[in-house]
Amino acid sequence: MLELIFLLPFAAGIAAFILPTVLGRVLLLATAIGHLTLGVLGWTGRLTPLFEHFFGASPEGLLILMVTSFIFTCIAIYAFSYAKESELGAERVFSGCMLFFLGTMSMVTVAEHPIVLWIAIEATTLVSAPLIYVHRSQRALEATWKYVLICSVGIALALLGSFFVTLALDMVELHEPLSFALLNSLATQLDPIWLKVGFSFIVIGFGTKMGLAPMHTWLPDAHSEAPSPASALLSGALLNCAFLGIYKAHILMVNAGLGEFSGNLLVVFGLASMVVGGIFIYKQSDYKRMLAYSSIENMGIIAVGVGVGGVGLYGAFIHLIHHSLIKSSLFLSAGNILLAFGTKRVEQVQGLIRSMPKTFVSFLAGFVGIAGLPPFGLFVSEFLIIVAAVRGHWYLSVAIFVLALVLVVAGAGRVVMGMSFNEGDAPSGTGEKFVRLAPAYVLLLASVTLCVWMPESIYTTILHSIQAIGGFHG
Amino acid sequence: METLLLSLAVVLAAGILPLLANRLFTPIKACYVVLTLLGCGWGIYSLWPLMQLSVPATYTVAWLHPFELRFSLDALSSFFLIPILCVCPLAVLYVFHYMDHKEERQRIGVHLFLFNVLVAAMAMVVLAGNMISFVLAWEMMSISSFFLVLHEYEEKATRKAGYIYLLFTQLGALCIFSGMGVGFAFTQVLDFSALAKLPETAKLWMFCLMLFGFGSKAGIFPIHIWLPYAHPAAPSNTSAVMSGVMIKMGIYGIARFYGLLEISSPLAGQIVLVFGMISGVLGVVYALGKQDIKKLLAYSSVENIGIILIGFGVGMIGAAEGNLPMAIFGFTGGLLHVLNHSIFKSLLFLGAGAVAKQAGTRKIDLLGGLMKRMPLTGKSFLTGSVAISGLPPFNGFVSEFLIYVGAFYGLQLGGVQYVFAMLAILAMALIGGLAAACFTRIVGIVFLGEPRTERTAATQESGWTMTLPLMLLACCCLVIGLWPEPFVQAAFRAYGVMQANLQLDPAQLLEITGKMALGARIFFVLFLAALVSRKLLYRDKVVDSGPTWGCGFTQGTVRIQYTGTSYALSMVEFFRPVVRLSAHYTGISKIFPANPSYETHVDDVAEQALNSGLVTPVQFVLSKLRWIQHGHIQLYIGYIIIAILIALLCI
Amino acid sequence: MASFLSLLLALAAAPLYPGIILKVKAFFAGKKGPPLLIKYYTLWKLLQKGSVYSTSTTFVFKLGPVVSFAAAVLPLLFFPFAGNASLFSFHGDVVLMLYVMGMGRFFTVVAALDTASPFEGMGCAREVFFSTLAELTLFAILILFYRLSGSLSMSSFFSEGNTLTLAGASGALIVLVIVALFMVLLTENSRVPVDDPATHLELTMIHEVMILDHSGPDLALIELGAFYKLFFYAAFIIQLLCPFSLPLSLLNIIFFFILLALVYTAVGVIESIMARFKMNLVPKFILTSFVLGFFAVILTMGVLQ
Amino acid sequence: MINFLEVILVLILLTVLLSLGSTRLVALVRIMALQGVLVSLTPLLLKGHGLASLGAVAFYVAMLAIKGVLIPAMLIRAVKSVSIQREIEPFVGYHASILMGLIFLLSAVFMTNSLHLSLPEGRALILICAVTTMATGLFLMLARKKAITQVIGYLMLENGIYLIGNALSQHHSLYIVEFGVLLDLLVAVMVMGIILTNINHAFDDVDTTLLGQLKD
Repeated sequence: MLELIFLLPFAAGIAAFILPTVLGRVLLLATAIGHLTLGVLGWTGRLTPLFEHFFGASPEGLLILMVTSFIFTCIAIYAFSYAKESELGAERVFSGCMLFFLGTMSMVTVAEHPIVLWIAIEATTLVSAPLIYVHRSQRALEATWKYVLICSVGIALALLGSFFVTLALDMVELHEPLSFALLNSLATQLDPIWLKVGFSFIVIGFGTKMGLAPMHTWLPDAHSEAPSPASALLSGALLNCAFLGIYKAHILMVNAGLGEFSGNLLVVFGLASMVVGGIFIYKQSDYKRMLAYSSIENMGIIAVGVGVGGVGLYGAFIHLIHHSLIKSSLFLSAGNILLAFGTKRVEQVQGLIRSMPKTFVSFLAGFVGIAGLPPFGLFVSEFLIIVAAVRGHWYLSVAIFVLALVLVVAGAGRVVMGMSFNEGDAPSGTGEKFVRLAPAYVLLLASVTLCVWMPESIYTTILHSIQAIGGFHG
Repeated sequence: METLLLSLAVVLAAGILPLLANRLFTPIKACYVVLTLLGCGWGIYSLWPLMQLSVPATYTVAWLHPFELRFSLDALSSFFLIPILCVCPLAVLYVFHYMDHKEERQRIGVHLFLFNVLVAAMAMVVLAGNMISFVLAWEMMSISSFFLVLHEYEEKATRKAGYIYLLFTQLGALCIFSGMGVGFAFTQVLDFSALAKLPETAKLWMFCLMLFGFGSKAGIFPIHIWLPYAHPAAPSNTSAVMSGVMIKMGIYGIARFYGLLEISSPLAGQIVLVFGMISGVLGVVYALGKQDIKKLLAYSSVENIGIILIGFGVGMIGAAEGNLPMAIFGFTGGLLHVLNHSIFKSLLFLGAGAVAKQAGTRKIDLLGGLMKRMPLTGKSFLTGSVAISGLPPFNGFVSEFLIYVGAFYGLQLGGVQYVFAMLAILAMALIGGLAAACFTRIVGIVFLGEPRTERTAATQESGWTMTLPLMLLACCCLVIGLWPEPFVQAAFRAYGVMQANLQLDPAQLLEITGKMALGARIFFVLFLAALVSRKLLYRDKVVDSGPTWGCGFTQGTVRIQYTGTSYALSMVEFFRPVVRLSAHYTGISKIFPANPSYETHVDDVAEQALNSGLVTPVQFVLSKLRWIQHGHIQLYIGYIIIAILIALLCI
Repeated sequence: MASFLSLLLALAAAPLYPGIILKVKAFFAGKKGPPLLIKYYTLWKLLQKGSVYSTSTTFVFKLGPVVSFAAAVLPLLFFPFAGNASLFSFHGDVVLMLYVMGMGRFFTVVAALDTASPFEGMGCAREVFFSTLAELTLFAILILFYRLSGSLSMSSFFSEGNTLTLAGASGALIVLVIVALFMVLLTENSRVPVDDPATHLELTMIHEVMILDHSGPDLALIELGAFYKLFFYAAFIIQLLCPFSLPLSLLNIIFFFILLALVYTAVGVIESIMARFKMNLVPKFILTSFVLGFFAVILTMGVLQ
Repeated sequence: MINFLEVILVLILLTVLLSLGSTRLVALVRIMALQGVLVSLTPLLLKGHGLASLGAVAFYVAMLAIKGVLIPAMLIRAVKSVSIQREIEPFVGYHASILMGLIFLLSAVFMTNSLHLSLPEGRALILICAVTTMATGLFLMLARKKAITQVIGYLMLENGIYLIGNALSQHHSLYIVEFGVLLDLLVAVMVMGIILTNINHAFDDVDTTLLGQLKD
C-alpha cells in the first residue's frame, strides 16, 4: 500500500502532538527509519497504490522520495540534539509539523493526479509554516507570513494552471478519470494554447515554491529564520517537491510537442534564478540567507538543465540529488555554527578552523561541493548542463550560466573563507557534538559516494525519469 | 598502463598516511617521503615500456554508469608525465626538512595528503582520454591546489590569494566545460575522437574557449592575475610544483586540444602567438619590478609561459601555412621549454623557499650574501637562474634556440605571417635580455654581496633533503643543456601526436640540435679550459684579500650596496606605459628630517584594469540590484504578476 | 686550413687593434700616444701579478672573468674571417653566439654584484639594460639577413655567394645595417658616446666600473675577452663592407686584417670628436640603431614581395 | 437557468467592484462572504452539473459553509481582535481602485473576445467574471496595506480560480479531489488567521509596512 508512505508520518505527527516532547523526538527518529524502509520498499516496487487514480509510483517521484527520506533521517538525528540545545518553545509543534511536513512531501512524490499533486504541495506550505515560526520572534513571524502568503498566491496560480490543463483535456471530450498518465497519452490531441497557458501558470505557481526568480522572494527569509533542521528540510526536500510538479507538467508539454516552449520558459526562469542567487550571495552578510540564495541558484541550474534537455536533463537530476545532500548538510553545519556563536551575521563568526574544527570541515566541504568541485557530484551535473546547453545552441545562456556560477563562487567563497579563517574570538555558545556533526558528515559522504559509485537502480531510475522527454541523448 | 595507474594509487596511499597518522610526526613523514618517491619511481619505471609502444596504451573503467573514465598514454602524455613524476618527488623530498614544525602536524598532514592528490590529479589530467575523465582530473587538480595555497591561512594575503585563485580556476574550468560543449554539440559524444570533424568556425570557437580556460590556469597575460598572489602565498614545495608543473597542465590542454582539433586556420596560431608575446614581455618586466622573490618567480612563470606559447604560436602558424620546419621547430621548442621550465622553475622556487625559511624574509632588498651562508642552495640557484635566462650551455637555451629557429623559418612566409614571425623573434630577444637582467638581479642581490640585515647574516644552510633536490635539478639543467638530443627527440615525438595528419621528418631538427649542442659543448670546454688556465696562471701568485674598493669611500656600510629596486628601476621605467610604477615619498621637511622614506611599487596593469573596469562596476550594479529584495510583500506579489504577464506575452 | 689560420691570427692580433684607437685619439689630442703594442704589454704585466680579493666576494667573483673570456672566444670560432668557412658553423649559430655573449655578460654582472659595491651595482644595471636593447638591434639585423640570404649562420652569410655586402644586390639595406651595427659595437664594447673607458669617475662608468675589483690575471682575462668582443664586431662590420673575393685566400686574409684597422680608426675618431651622452640619452641612442635595423627589415617586405 | 447564472455572475462582478471601493474591513469581509456564497452557487446553475450524487450534495453544502460562513467568520474574528484601526489604508485610493476594477473588467472582456476560444455557449461571461475576480484579488494584495486585506485578496483570487476550474470545466472532477482543494483553502486561511493574530500581538498592528525587516 503505497499510501502508507505519507499516512505513516501523518499518524506519527498526530501522535507527536499528543505525546510528551521526549517521546516526540524518539518518534521523529522512529518514523524517519520507518519511512526510509517504506521508501526502499516502494523503490523496489513492492508497494502498490490503493487509490490508483490518485497515487502511483513514478520514477522521478520515487527518486525525490528517496532523497527526501534519506535527508529526513539525517535531519531527525540532528534534530534530536538540536531541539534540546536550542530550547525550542513549542517542541511538540515542531516534531509534529516536521512529521506532517514529511507526510505531505511524500504525498507530493507519489501523487499521480494533477490536483492531488497541487493539494499536497499546498499542504506542504501549510504544515511547514509553523516550523518557520518555531522561534517566535518578530522576524520569524514576518518570514512565516511572507512564506505562507506568497507561496499560497503562487500555488493558487498553479491550481489555475492545472485547471487550464484539465480544460485542454475537456476539449477532447473524453470522460476518463484525470491523471498524468492519461494526459500524457492524449498529449498530442490537447489544445496547445490552453496547455501553454496552463504550463506558464504551473511554472510560475510551483516555481514560487521551488524558488525560481522572480518568485523566490519568500525563500531567503524563510530559510534564514527557520530553525536549521527545518531549513535543511525546506532546502533539501521541499524545493525538489515543487520541482516535481513543474517536471511533470514539462513531460506533458514535451509529449504534446510543446517542449520547446516549456524548455525556453524553464531556461529563462532558471537563468533569472541563477543571476538573482549570484547577486545576493555576493556580499551577503547572513550565512543562512547565503545558503538560501545558493538554493535559489541551484534550483535555477536544475531548471536550466531540464530546459535544455538531453544530457542536461540527466545532469539536472544528478544536480538535484547532490544539491539536496550537500545543501542540507550545509544547513546542518550552519545550525551548529548558529548554536555556538548565537548569530547569523557573517562578520561575527570567525576562525571556525580553530574554534570548531569539525564543523569547519563539514562546512567547508559543503562549500566545495556547492561550488561544483570534486569529490562532490555537482561538477558532473554542471559540466553536463553546460555541455548540453552548448549543444542546444544556447550560447548566451551558457555565458550567463557561467558568469552566474562564478559570481556565486565569488560571493560564497568570500563568506565561507572569512568565517573559516579570519582571526576572531572563540564562540560562547554550545560546542560541537557528535550527534549534530554526524548527520552533516553522512550527507556529504553520501554525495561523495554517489560520485564514486552510483547504484545501478538509481541510474536506471533517473533514466526512466528522463525517458519520457527524450532520455539521455534526446 | 595498469601499473602506471597503480603507481599513482601508491602515491595517493602515501598521502593518506600523514593525513591519518600524524601523531608520530617525523617517522610518518619519512615513510610518506619514501613511499611517494617509490610510487613516482615505479611510475617512471612503468612509463618506460609504455613509451616504446606505437599505439597509445589505454585503460577504461565505467564510471557512474553513463560515463567511462578513459586513460590513455601517448607520446604527448608521457612527455608531460616526465616533469610530473620527476619534479614532484623532489618537492616531496624537500618537504621533509621544509615542514618541520611538529606543533602544526595536523595541518602538515592535510597538506601532504593534498599534495599527493595534486600529483595524482595532474598525472590523470595528462592521461585523460575523454572529456569526462579530463574534467574530473582537472577539477581534482584545481581543488587540491586551492587548499594547498591556503596552507598558511592565518595570513590575510594567503586568504586573498586563495580566493583569487579559486575564482580564476573556476572561471577557467567553466570555460573549458563550454569549450567541450562545442565539441559535444557536433560530435554528440563526450569523447576526444571525432573533434577533428568539427566545422572550422566551431573549431576556432572551441579553441578560443579552451585557450581562455587553460590560459587562466597557465597564467597567460592578462588572466595571470592569480599567479603572483598564489605562488608567494603557498609553501614553497607547493609553489614549486604549481609553477613548475601544474600551470603546464594548462599548456598541455592547449597542446592536446590543438592536436585533437586539427585546426587549419593560421588565426589560432596568431592568437596564441600574440598572447605569448604579451605574456612573455610583460611577465619579465613585472618580474623585474617585484620585491618579493616568489612574486618575482611567479611573474617569471608568466614570462616562460609566454615563451612556450610563442613556440606554439610559431608552430601553429607554420603548420597552418604548410611550413613544416617552422612547425616542427616551434612546437618542439615550446614543448621542450615546458620540460625545461618545470626543472628550473621548481629549482628556483625550492631555492626561494629555502631562503625564505632560513633567512625569514622573501624581500629581495633585505637579503644578501647568502652564497657564503647557504653555498649549496646558492650554487643551485645560480645554475637555475642562468638556465632560466636561456643562456648556453644550460637547458633553457636549447628550447629557446629551437623556437628562434622556428620563428626564423617563418620569415620565409609572406605578408602578415612574416610580421608575426618577426615580432616573435624580437619578442624573444627582448625577453631574453630582460630575463638575464631579472635573474642577475635576484642572484646578485640575494646571494651575493653582503647581508643587508642582521637576521640575514645569521642565516644557515638548510637540511640535506632541501639541498639535494636543488642540486639534482641543477644537474638536470646542465645535462639537458649539453646533451639535449634525447629530450628534443621526446619533445618531437610528443609533437608528432599533436600533428598526426602531417608527415613530419625529424632529421633536420636532430641535425641542427646536434650541432647546437656541439656548440654548447664547445663553449663548455672553452670554459673549462679557461678555468684550468686561470688555475695555472694563479700558480705561485700572491693572493690577498681586503675590503671592496669603495671608490673613495672608506667607511662603506652594507646599506650602501646597490638595491634590487634601483637595479631594476631604469628598465621598469622604460616600460612605463604598461607598467605602473607608483612611488611614495615622505619628503624632507624639517631641518633635521626624521626618517624620510621612499617606496616604489609596481602595479599590475591587468589587475588594475580588471579592478577598475570590471570588479568595481559589477559591484556597483550588484549593490543597486539588491533593491530587488526590498522587504515588502506587495512588491513580491508584484513580481509574481510581472512574471505572469511576461510568460503570457511569450505565448 | 685557411680558416684555422685566420682564427689563430685573429686571436693573436685582437689586442693589437685597440692600440690603434689610442693612437688615433692621441693624434687628435696632438700627442704622441702609447706604442701600438701597449695592450700586449698591459696583458703581460697583469699576468705577472697576483690578486687581491674583496672579503665580500665568493667563487662567483672568480668565475666572472673565466666565463666572460670563454664567451668572448666562442663567437670567433664561428666567424668566417675574410670569407673563409668558419671552423664551426650550423644553421642558427648566430643565435648561439649572441646568447653565449649574453652568458659572458651574465657572469660579468653577477661577479660585479658580488663585491657589494654600490658603484658596481650601478654599472651592472646599466649594462644589462643597454645590452638588452642592443640585442634587439642585432636580432633585427639577423631577421634582415635571414630574409636576404635564407640562412642563419655567420658562415653562410659571408662565405657562400657573398650577397651580404655593400656591393651586393641589397647594398642600400646593408648601409643601414652597417650604421646600426656600428652603434651596437659602440654600445656593447663600452665606447664613447655610450661609455667612456678613459673616465675617472666611477659614477659615470658602465663596463669599467664592473671590473673595478678585479686584478691580476683575472683582469687580464677580462681585458682579453673585451678585445675579442670588439674584434668580433669589427670583423662583422668589415665583412659587410667588402666581399673579399680576391683569388687567393691568403691575400683575402691579409686584406681583411688591414681593413679591420678602419673600424678601429673610426672608433678612435668618434671617441676623439664626441663626448659621452648623458646616461638617459643612451637608450635613445641604442633604440636608434634598432630603428635602423627594423627599417631595413620593413624595406625587405616591400622588396621581396 | 441561464438567466440565473448571468444574474449571479453579474452579482459577483458587483461584489468585486464593491470590494475595491469599501473602506471598512468588516464591510469588506461581508462582501467576501457574499461573493463566496455566489461563487459556490455557480456550478449548480450550469448545464451538466448538478446535484447528481450524494457526494456532490455533501460537497456543495460543505463549500457553501466554508466559503460563505466559516471563512468570513474567522476573518471577522481576526478583524475584531485587531486593534481600533479598522480602516483599510490603501496604497492606491478607492476611486482609482474602482477605476482599476473597470479596467480589469474591460481587459477581461477584450481578452476573452480576442482569444477566440472554443468555449461552450454562455461560458464566456464566466471567463470574464473569473479573470476580473482574479485580477482584482491580486490587485487588492498589491494596493492595500493591511495584512487582512491580503488574505481577502487571496480569497478572491481563489474564488476566481474556482470559477474557472469548477464552472468552466466540463470535466467531471472527483469531488474528493475538489474537497481536498477546499480543505487546503480552509487551512490556509486558518493559518493566515493565526499568523495575523500573532502579528497583531507582536507589532500592535497588522500593517504590512511593519513587516519589512527581512531584506537585503
